[in-house]
This record gives sequence, structure tokens and C-alpha cells, in this order.
Amino acid sequence: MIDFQPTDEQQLVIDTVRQFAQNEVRPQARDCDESKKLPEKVLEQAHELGLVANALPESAGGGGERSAVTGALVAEELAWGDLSIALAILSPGLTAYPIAEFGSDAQKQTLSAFTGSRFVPGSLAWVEPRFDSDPFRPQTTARRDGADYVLDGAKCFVPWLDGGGDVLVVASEGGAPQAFLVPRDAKGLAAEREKNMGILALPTAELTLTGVRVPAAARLGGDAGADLRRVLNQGRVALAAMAVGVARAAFEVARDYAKERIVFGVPVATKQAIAFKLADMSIEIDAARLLAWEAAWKLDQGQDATREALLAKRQAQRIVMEVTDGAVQVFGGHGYIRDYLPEMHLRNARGFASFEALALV
Amino acid sequence: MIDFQPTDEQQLVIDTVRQFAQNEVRPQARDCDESKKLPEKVLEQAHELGLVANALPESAGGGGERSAVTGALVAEELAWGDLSIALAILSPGLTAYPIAEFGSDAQKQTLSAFTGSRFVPGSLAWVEPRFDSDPFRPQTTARRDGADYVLDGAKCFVPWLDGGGDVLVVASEGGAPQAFLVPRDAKGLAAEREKNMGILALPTAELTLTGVRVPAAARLGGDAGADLRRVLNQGRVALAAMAVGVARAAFEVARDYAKERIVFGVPVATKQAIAFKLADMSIEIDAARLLAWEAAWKLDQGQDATREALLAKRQAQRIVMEVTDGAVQVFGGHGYIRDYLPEMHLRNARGFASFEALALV
Amino acid sequence: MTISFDPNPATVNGQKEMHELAVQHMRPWSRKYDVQEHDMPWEFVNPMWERATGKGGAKLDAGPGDGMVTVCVQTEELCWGDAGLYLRSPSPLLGGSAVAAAGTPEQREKFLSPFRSGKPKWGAMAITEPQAGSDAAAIQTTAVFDEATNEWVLNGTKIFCTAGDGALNYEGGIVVVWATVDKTAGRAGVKSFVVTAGTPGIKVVGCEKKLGIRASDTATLILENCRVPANHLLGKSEVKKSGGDQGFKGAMATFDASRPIVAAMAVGVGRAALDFLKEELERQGVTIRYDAPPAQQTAIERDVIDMEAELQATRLLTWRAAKMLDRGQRNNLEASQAKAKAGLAVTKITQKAVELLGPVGYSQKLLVEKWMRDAKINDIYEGTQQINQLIVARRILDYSSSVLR
Amino acid sequence: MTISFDPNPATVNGQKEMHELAVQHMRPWSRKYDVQEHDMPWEFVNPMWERATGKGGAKLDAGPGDGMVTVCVQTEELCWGDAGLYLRSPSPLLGGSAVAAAGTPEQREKFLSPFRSGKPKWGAMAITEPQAGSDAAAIQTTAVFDEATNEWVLNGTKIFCTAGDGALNYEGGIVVVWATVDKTAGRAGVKSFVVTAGTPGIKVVGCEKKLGIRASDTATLILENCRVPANHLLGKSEVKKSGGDQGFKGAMATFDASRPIVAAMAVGVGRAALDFLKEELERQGVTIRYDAPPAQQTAIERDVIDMEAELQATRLLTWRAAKMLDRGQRNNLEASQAKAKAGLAVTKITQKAVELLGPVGYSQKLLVEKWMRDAKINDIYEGTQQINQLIVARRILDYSSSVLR
Repeated sequence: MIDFQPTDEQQLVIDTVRQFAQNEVRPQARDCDESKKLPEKVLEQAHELGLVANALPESAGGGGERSAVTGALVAEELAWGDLSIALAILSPGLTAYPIAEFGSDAQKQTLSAFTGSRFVPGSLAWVEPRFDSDPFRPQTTARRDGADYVLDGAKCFVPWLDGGGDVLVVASEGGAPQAFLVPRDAKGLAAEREKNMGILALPTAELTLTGVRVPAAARLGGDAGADLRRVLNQGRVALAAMAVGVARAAFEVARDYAKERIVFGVPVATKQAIAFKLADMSIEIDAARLLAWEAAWKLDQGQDATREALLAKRQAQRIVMEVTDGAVQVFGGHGYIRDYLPEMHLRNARGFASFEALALV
Repeated sequence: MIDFQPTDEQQLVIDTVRQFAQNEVRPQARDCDESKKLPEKVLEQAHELGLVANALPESAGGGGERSAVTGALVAEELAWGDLSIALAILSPGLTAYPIAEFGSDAQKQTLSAFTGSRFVPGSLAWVEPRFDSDPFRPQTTARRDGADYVLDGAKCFVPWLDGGGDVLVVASEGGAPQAFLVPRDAKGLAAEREKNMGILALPTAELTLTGVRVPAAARLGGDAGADLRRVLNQGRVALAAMAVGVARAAFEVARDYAKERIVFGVPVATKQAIAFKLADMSIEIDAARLLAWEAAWKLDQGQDATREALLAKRQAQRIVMEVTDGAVQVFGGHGYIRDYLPEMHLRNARGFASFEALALV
Repeated sequence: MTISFDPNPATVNGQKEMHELAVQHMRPWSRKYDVQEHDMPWEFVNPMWERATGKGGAKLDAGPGDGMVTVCVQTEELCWGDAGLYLRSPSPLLGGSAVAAAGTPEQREKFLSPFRSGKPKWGAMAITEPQAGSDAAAIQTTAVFDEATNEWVLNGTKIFCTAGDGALNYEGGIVVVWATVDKTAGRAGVKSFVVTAGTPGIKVVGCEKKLGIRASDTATLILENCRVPANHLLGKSEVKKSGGDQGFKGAMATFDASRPIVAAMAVGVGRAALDFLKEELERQGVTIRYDAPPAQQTAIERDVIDMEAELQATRLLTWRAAKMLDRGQRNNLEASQAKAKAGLAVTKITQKAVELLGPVGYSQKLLVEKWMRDAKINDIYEGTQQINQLIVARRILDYSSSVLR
Repeated sequence: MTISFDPNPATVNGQKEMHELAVQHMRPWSRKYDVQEHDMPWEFVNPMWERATGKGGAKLDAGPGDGMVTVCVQTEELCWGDAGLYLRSPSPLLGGSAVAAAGTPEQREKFLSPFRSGKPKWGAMAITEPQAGSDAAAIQTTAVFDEATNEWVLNGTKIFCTAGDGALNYEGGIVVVWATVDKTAGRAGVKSFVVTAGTPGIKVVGCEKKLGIRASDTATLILENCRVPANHLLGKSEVKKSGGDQGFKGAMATFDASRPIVAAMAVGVGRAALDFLKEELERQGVTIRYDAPPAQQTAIERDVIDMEAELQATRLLTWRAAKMLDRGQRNNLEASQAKAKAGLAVTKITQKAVELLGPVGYSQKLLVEKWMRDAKINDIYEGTQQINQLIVARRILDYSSSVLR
């Protein structure tokens, strides 16, 4: 049956995360962006909510309830609060989800780190610092050399939070992407903190891998390898949902501002030029959300969601630009000022077209 | 010096053609579209204005005043009246201009046909009936065979007015496009009247050329050949200007309608959604016109205008769609009805993206 | 409740059936009735009627809990076939929706039961007037009650009445006419009346020549002392001047039900163009790569992918609005969101399809140019793009129609 | 008169000079002053000042008959260098435009001549107030005439005052303050006053932290019993309540002159991004084919070609509005057309440039992301997109501000 209403359990998750985003995340968003620092307390609080752990296997101490749809719902709400903080909160999943789904038994042993009492970040290195970064065909290579793999290449947009363990590095092995667990202190691995236009609070690194050597067992899934295409699609759904969250945040502040702001004696929201812009925003946000849900649903069915995830991400990355740009416009001069949220939303929004696998569902 | 004001002579031409378009062309537009027939009297009247003849060499009885800028000014005004009729009026130039510019002495002898007392249509066959029609690399071929050329291929959007003489057919000769004067009754040439979405009043033909044999002297420019790239660019400027003319026509009727049409007690033009749409139209039309002028000016300087003509045509073909679609929207239900102009403007507008060299400046 | 994109079996079956119907009985006549603008397309009407009356196959049946979703899926399919012919379906159409929404059980039986048997018949709704546009409060058609005969007497002119010609020229047809019983009451005075085919005093004075959906008859009606029995009034006759315009709002609620269907119609036309475009490109050796990075994409690939995303976005908004009806939820906002998006999206999709097919796209040899012409109506009727934006804006801003005009 | 796109030699020379200046004295410091948001960029200010005062090279000189066009060409070039630094040019800027437009010869001499020698100085215009936005009639800052001292006494708060910090903190600077001499008179009561640096009662209370153009100081000013001599009033002091708001219109006319310049600034930023994009693509082996048919184009090619067309369209609208000033023609419509187009076009162009450069475009290693942030201001200041659309709409519809609001 066609249906668009979350289950009661999902609705509970939405309500919980929404409240958390509103009370804990959003109030920190502006300062974190300016100071380029994450609010550690908030990450710990989020960890206590078990947003990632709930999706990890029970055998690893998790809730065993992974669902891409639920993941999309959570991602939207968190990103509504703040994109940088949301990405940080969900970062454990970057390492943990692929291991849970595709990891060898030995690799799965490491999952309990993510279900403990403390927040442990994860990291996945997929995008490459090239204008033509191709997630399906990374230029970073993995070459088998005896009992090892040797990795060479460069990565960017790699979440690089304090206290993280291994980073999952995606590299081409014989033309297809595979992932490798690389210790942060591996020889030949250099990480440099990035400065980007947005997501300033999130520490991200550009990695250079020069003959980085890892044992064959470090390959995700061991001999079996992993279906990285599926991981990428999970990333696209997560990013689509987060783009929807950012867009919704921008829409809401713009809507509220337009109702309060009096110009020429009336609220600017009573002007058709503004009101219709807001109407269009609401339509595009809802539509993009439904596309993300459909792709997530397809993932949950175990089907190939490459097309749906692409459509969802493309649509979301387009509309989040339109909406955040529109929100700046609704704010007028104040939209350009860093005291208000829209300019940050706009900077964050511009990243989505280039982001891949910065969060997973 | 940068300047955007026509010369006094050009202004006179504009005024004359505008009046003609308003008094003679526009009143026929709707009926001609419905009946799919050209108003022959109007073509004769236009011929008397000498719009094409003025641009032909004095040696052929013309005015010797060819200017791409002037041509663009004329094309806009005529197309403002009606696109189909404008294309018919300017059709003599399709054959005559290339001959005047590149023709052999013998070919130039034929020009006087276009400066006589009667309207004589011309014809140029460039576009091909393929989704990927490539004007720079036609699939229609010209093969030298002894003293002849043999032409094979297919063409579409070929103006095919009663009383026309040779048609200039563009074909690839050794990879580059050249043009050949082909009699309408040539053996192997089949012409079928087209039905398209728009420009219904203009008779256009789809041509099939099967081993059509013409003497070597039929090649435009004879042994020297012709710079067809330049002809194509002249066509793009003409089409850009005509798209501007159609857009301006649609804008004006929409503007006037919006001021007259009372909905919810006020003229719809007082609604920002409509008023801003009209404002955007006016901006885009003016901008597209300036791009067309710049490309025309560059042609008049004898420079390669490939880039400028491309930009002008692309911009114009994009905005004419936005403007005519917007005009239908402003008209609401009446925009969908064939009693009013906007739906015809929209149908005609959609052609520009595929048209090439249907008129020349 | 769950988030699911798995249509139930009844929906799937309904879709398949309608697809077959579209392929067999619509597509073959698309061009013919685009050219023969006002002719009745019996090649389509007859099999459609047989099917609707249960003679030609299973009746259209909605899945449990997915009734409106199924209707939308089926509507998409039929308009994938041909939107103009669809609008000439022998069915109560919008007139039926109005009777179903606002009529008493007796009225529903009286006016809708003829649509279950006999010869093909049509229903229509007559709202728009030459001077009124989308403004119901400006309706000039009057209804005056004649106590002597217990009849309403209607006078006025209606335009843009879809299927009005069919409804009035074939026995058993109905036209629901909006008229005011009290001009001083504005919207509150607007009521709707059922006029049946053959009633004296109503006549079709012509059908519009249109950009597209030419198979559909868009009639201009004149009512001159057209008398209908008192029980042809849908809803209550009293006019509540204070306390607002509940009657009018009830009438408008018809749109909440019809807009998802209209959006589904749009999706159908858009999909026709997009399906054909992709097939044609495939035939020409152009495949769309869904895994090419942006820097490697062709312009065509990107356009097609964007068109697919836009179409699916529209379809999902449509289904959402429909599903809310199935749940009995108020969908006024969502119905207008779907309608606003649908009109614009399919206008752009079909315009782009013509462009991407180049010269052949512009030719009447293919149907793509027709679909572009057909599609544009979705941006106009059942509330223009602007009217639907206005409705959406009022809802999201919580503004009344007097604050946001 | 003729249609010509051949800049005269003075324009070409001015462009070359400014290009050199941009390359030498702006680009090297772009990132530094993006990061060090409120620091004075002396590395740029000093050579700019030397040049402006004739010490560092030829003075900016407009070609005969092409004065404003030349200014636009030069402005584009400087903003190609860096729009934030440009706005910190030691020059009278908008304050100077106001004095030049509305001042007496004596006022022009008094306030503008200091800008020809001595140390660097700045001019500014203070219009916007926290509650007023683009609505000049809502200005709350008051100017009261004190007959005893023959002075105007100003009180109020001004925000978004570009270069306000520089203007008030360096000797010889001027701020033109808009204030009302009669709140009951609406726009007609609004007058402008020159406040010079060092005047007691005016102070900068802070500079905005902004999305872009961070090198530019966007000041908040407070005026508390700030006294200026009577002859610091620009224009006439009388308030014509009937007979309209000529004084206000005069003040607004400043915008007709400044909007083409602002549009040129936008073009400069957009070109910076587009130039870099094309160069970078070229370095990566991607060339733009101007003769590929649509069906063969890559998505990047089409984007770049569209960006080029949009940028050139904007530039030509800008030059047209400027040229009309050079001819002494009223350009109110054309100036707003150029401004409206420019803000939107360069916003889109720079946003697209970041996108097309992928991950590297998003990085602060390049300046493209900064240009996107800088560009957005053009959609906002000197009248937002919406304000300029409103002005254009009123002109093309021949509607007054009371009819089209």
C-alpha cells in the first residue's frame, strides 16, 4: 500500500530527535560555525539517544533496528538543527554501518566501540579533491601486495573528529570501489584539516595516502569485499534527507521572519513576491523529502536504489540551494549577516552537490 | 564608443517596419496560422518596402546597404508582427544573401530576380530531420563526380513558398559544410510539406535528396566555395532577433491584458506575482536584444561571431520560451485559447531551439 | 501506518488495465482528434463506456484504503494515453464529484445512476464566467427561486466548461452550474445546481479552439430562464451572510478532491513525453547513465535525470494528497501543492522533451509536440499556477484571503 | 548615434589600468581580508589612494561621452579583483555620488576636494534603519533645525552603512545621512545631511559580520544630538507636502546613477568566477566547444555557455543604463533592470561555478567560494532583487507606488 505516514515508533523517534535538535543543537549552531568547533556535550547527549547504536546489531550491543527510512527521518531532523553537528552526531555510522552490513566477523568485533557509554566518531573517506571526483570510480587505488594492500591517492571531506579510530578509505581495486580500514596513524597517511565554505564546525580532513600499507584483512568484508554501491546509495539518501532538513530550517526561519518583518507598513509575507516564494519552497521541500523516502524505502527492500538515490540527492541538492538562497533573499540585508541563520544555511547548502557519503542511513 | 542607439536611418527603418508589422502583418497572424496560408498581398507589400532588396548589391538593382545590425532590427520588428509571415517576407535573403556575399559571378547574375517588382521567395535547406541535427557537420553529403556534385541526405524546416527558384542546400563536402543551388524540380529531390507545432502559416518542406546531381558550378561561390560558418552565424543572429520579436509581442499583449483583466476586483497586473513576471520578461527581452545586436555588430565588423551568435541565439531561444509561456500564464484560461495570440507565440517559440538559418541578416 | 511505496494489488491491476486501454483505445486516435478538434471520439468513447458500465471488463475498483491513490494511478495511465481523450471519457467527471461531495443520497442516486447503464453520457461543471476568472465571488449567473413552480430559474453565461457539450447533447448528462442566489452575499451566496441534458433554457453556443487537449470539448454555455426543480440544488439554499461562507467552502472542497486527480493527469502527460523521449534516445543509441559523475554527464543525460526527478517528485506529491483523502484527512494544502507543482513541472518537462528531440520533436509526425500543448492546460485549469500558489501561501503563512490577496 | 560595441580608447585604457591594479593590489590580499574581517587593507588602500590622487599613475578618466560606461568598465575590473576591497576604496563612494548629485558647487568643493589630496579618506551613505528596510518613508532618524546655532540636530540609528567605519574614523571622511525633518510628511520629509568625520554625536557602534565582502566595513551608526551646520543639508530644506516628494525623488535619483555601478560590480565578481572556472577547466583538459550541437554537448559545456550568455547579457544591460546617463537620458527603468538582472545572474553564476568545480570549488583553497559569498550582496543591497523588480514593474505598467505595492 502506498503510504506516507511514519510508523508510531518512527514518529516517536522523529519527535524525540526534533526536540533534541531544537533544544540542544540549534542553539549551538551559530557559535559552532563561528568558532569552527563542535559542541562535545551535545555529541555525548546525542549518543545517549542511541541514534546510531539503535541501528547496529544486537550482537554488538546495538538495537538491531537499522532502517534507511528511519535513518532518513533522523538525518532530516538533525540537519534541521545544524548540518555540521548532525554530521558529527551521525559520524559513527560512517564506519559502523558498513562494518555491520558487510564486515568480516573480525571487523564486526570492533562495533561494540560504537555502542559503549561514550561517543566514538567514525570516518569514511570517499570524495576526492578533484573537480571531477567520481564516487563510482575513485582514483585512489588499492593494490594487493602479498599479504597487504597498498593504498595511494587523495581524499577530501573526510570527517576527522577527535577520538576516532580507523577510517574507512574507499579505493579502486581492479576498477571497482572497495573500502579499507586504515588506522589514523598509518604510515604514509597525512591528514590536513580543511577549510571549506561551510560545515565549518565539523572537522574534516584532506587525506593524502602515499603507499599506505594495510593487511588484507583490513578490506571491508575481508575476502568477500563489500557492495560499496549500496553504501554510496545509503550516503546519498542520508545527504538528501539532510539537505531537506537544512532547506526546511531555512524555510521556517524565512517564513517566520517574513511574518514579523514590517516593510512599507505591512509584513513582507503579505507581498505575493515573498509569499509565493515561500509557497514554492514548501512544495519543493515536501517533494524532495518524498523522493528521499522512496529511495530509502527501496534500500530497505534490499533493492538496487542507484537511480532513486541519485534522483533524490540531485533534487535535494538543487532545492536546498534554491530554498536557502531564497531565505537569504526574504531576510534582505539581514540575510547577509552572520547573526542570522540563512547565510550559514546557504553556505552549508552549497556543499551537497559535492558531498558523498558524509553520513549514511 | 559603446552605444546602443540605432542610427537615424536605422530608426527610420524600425519605424517603417514597426508600422507595417502592426498594420499589415499582425492583423493577419491569427487567421494565417489557422488556415496555414500566407497572406500573399502582405508579402508583396513587404517586398515593396525593399527590406531584402535594400541589402542586395547595387549591381543587382539592390540598395547595397547590407548590415547585420539593420537586419536584426528588421527581423525583430517583423517577427513581432508574426513569425511565419516574417520568415516568408525575409525568405528571399535565404538564397540572395549568400549568393551576394559568396556567389560566383554567374550566380550573382541571378540576384536581380529578387530586386524586381514582384516578390520572389528564396530557400535554404540546412537543418536535418534528426534529434541531433548538427549545423556545422551536416549528414547530407556532397560528392564530386566528374563535372557534377551528387547530393544525398535529408533536410527539414526548408521554407518552400510558391514561386521560388533554386534552393540552397547545405551539405558536407570533405567534412566541411558547403552550399549548392538545386532546382526545385531536380531529379532525386522530393519535397513534402511539413506539419509542425508552430509557424503553421509558413510552407516548409522536408526534403529527401537521393543522388541529386548538380553541375559543379552550382556550388555556392563556385571553386572558391563559401564561408558557411558565417552564413550560419547570420542565421543565428536573425533567429535571435526574431525570438526577441516574438517575446516582445507576447510580453506586450500580456502586459496590456494584465492591466485590463479585472480579477478579485483589481487588475491582475497589480498582483506582484503577475507584475514581477512582467518585469522579468522586460529585462530578459532587453538583454537578449542587446546580445543579438552585439553578435550582429561583430558580423558587420567582418569578425568571426561564432561564439557571440551562439550566445545570442541560445539566450533568445531560452527567454522566448519563458516569456511566451509566461504570457499564456498571465492570460490564464484565455491563454490556452486560439482566439488570442499567446498560445501561438508559445508554439512558435518552441521552434527556435531547433531552427537554424530560417532567415539571415 | 508506515512509509511505503508499494502499490497494493488493486492499484497495480487498475494501472495495468488502464494502460492497456490507453494503448489500445487512446494512442491510436490521439492525432486524429487533435486535428478533428470537435468531433466525438467514438473509437475511444465506446470501449470506455463499455468498461465503465461493466460490459467491457472489470469495473474500475479502488484498493482498500487506497481509493484515491488508485484513481490517481489510473488517471495518470489514461492521460499517458491521451489527456484530451481522457477528458472526453463518458463519465460524470467534475460534475459527478460535486454531486458526490455535496449531494444527498437521493441526488446521488438520481443524477449518478444513469452513468451505470444505457448509452454513453457525460457530466460537467460550469463555474467560470467571462468576467470572473478564478473569482467565485464575482459570479454573475443568478438563481432565483420561483415559489409558484418550486423551481430555480438560472440566468447567465458560463465559459471553459469541460465536457459541457457532451453533457448537454447526450441524454442523461448533467452540468453542475454555479450561480449566486444573493449577489450581496459574495461567496456565501454561491450555490450549485444540477442541470440535466434536455432542460430548456440552457444551450451550448460554441466550443473553444485550444492550444491542446483538442479532443476535449470546452464549452460556452448560455442559461436563459433555465428552470430546474428545487431538489436540483446541491447543499442548502440558505445564505449565511454572517458566519462566513460555509456553503462556498463546501463547494471549494470539491477541488481538494479534484486537484490530486488533475495533478495525476499532468503526471500522465509528462510521463508520456518522458517515456517516449527515453525510448527514442535509446533507439538513437543514447543511454542515460545513472552512475556518471556530474563532470562526465552529457547535457542530455542531466536533462533527462532532472526530468525524471521532477516527474517523480510531482507524482509523490500527488499520491500524498490523494492518500490523505483516503485517510479522511484534510488535504487542502497538499492538494494545492501537488497541483501547483504538477502544472509547472509537466509544462517544463514536455517543453524540454520537444527541445531535446530537436527538429523531429517539433514535428507533428510525433506526438511529443502534442503532449507539450496538452500539458500546458495543467498550469491553467482547476486554478492556475498562481491561484494554487496563493492557496499554499495562505496555508503556510496562516493568512486569510483578506490578508494575502 | 549608432549601435556599437567598440569601447573607446579611454575606456580600454581605464580597463587595463584597473586590471593591473586588481592583479597587483587586490587579488594577493583577497583571502587575507576575507579572514581578517575588519582590518583595514592598507596593502590595497595605499596604492589605490596614490593612484586616485594622481601620484600613482594617471587619474581615472572617462572617455568623452562614455564617462559612466567607463566607470562601469573600471568598476567591473576592480570587482573582478575583489569586491570587498573595492568597497574599501578610499573614495567618496555613494556619499560622493549624493553630494555630486544634490549638492551646490560650494558643497561639492567643500566635501569632495579633500578626496584629492592628503591621507586616504572615505565617504559613505547612511540610509537604512533597523526597522525601515527599503522603505524611506519609514525613516525614524530626525533632523531638527536649531535656529539659535543655525545647525541641524540629528538623532537616530543607521545600519548597513557601507564604509561608514572608514568614513568616520579617518579625517576628511563624510557620511551622508538620510533623516526626516517632518515625520508627518512621509517621503517628502526625508532630507540628506553631510556629517564629517570627527563631528561629535555620531559614532560607529560596530561592523556587521557578513557572508561575504568581508573586507568592506558595514557599519552601524548612532547619532545622538549630532549637530551639523545648516549648509550641510543637501538640497532644499522646505517640505512640499502637496505637490509630492520631489526632494525624495531627487535623493532616489542617486540610485539611478549608482545602480549601473553596482550592476558593474556584480559583473566583475561574476566574471572573476567564470574566468577562473574556464581557466581551471582548461587546465584539467576540458575545453568548451562553441560549435557542438546541443545533442553533443556535455553538461559542463552547456552550463558554461549559459553562464557566459547570462554574464554578457548583464554587462550589456549595465552599459546601456550607464550610457543613458552619459547621454543625459533618464535611466530609472534601465538602471533597475540592470541591477535586478545583475544581482540574480551573478548569484547563480558564482553558485554554479562552485558546483562545477566540485569539492575543490567548495574549498577555501580557491577564491571561488569567496566570490560566491561576495556575489550574493548584489542581490540585496542598493535595493533587493524584489525592490528592483517592483521599480521595473511600476515603470512598464505605468503604475504608481500606491497602485502596485
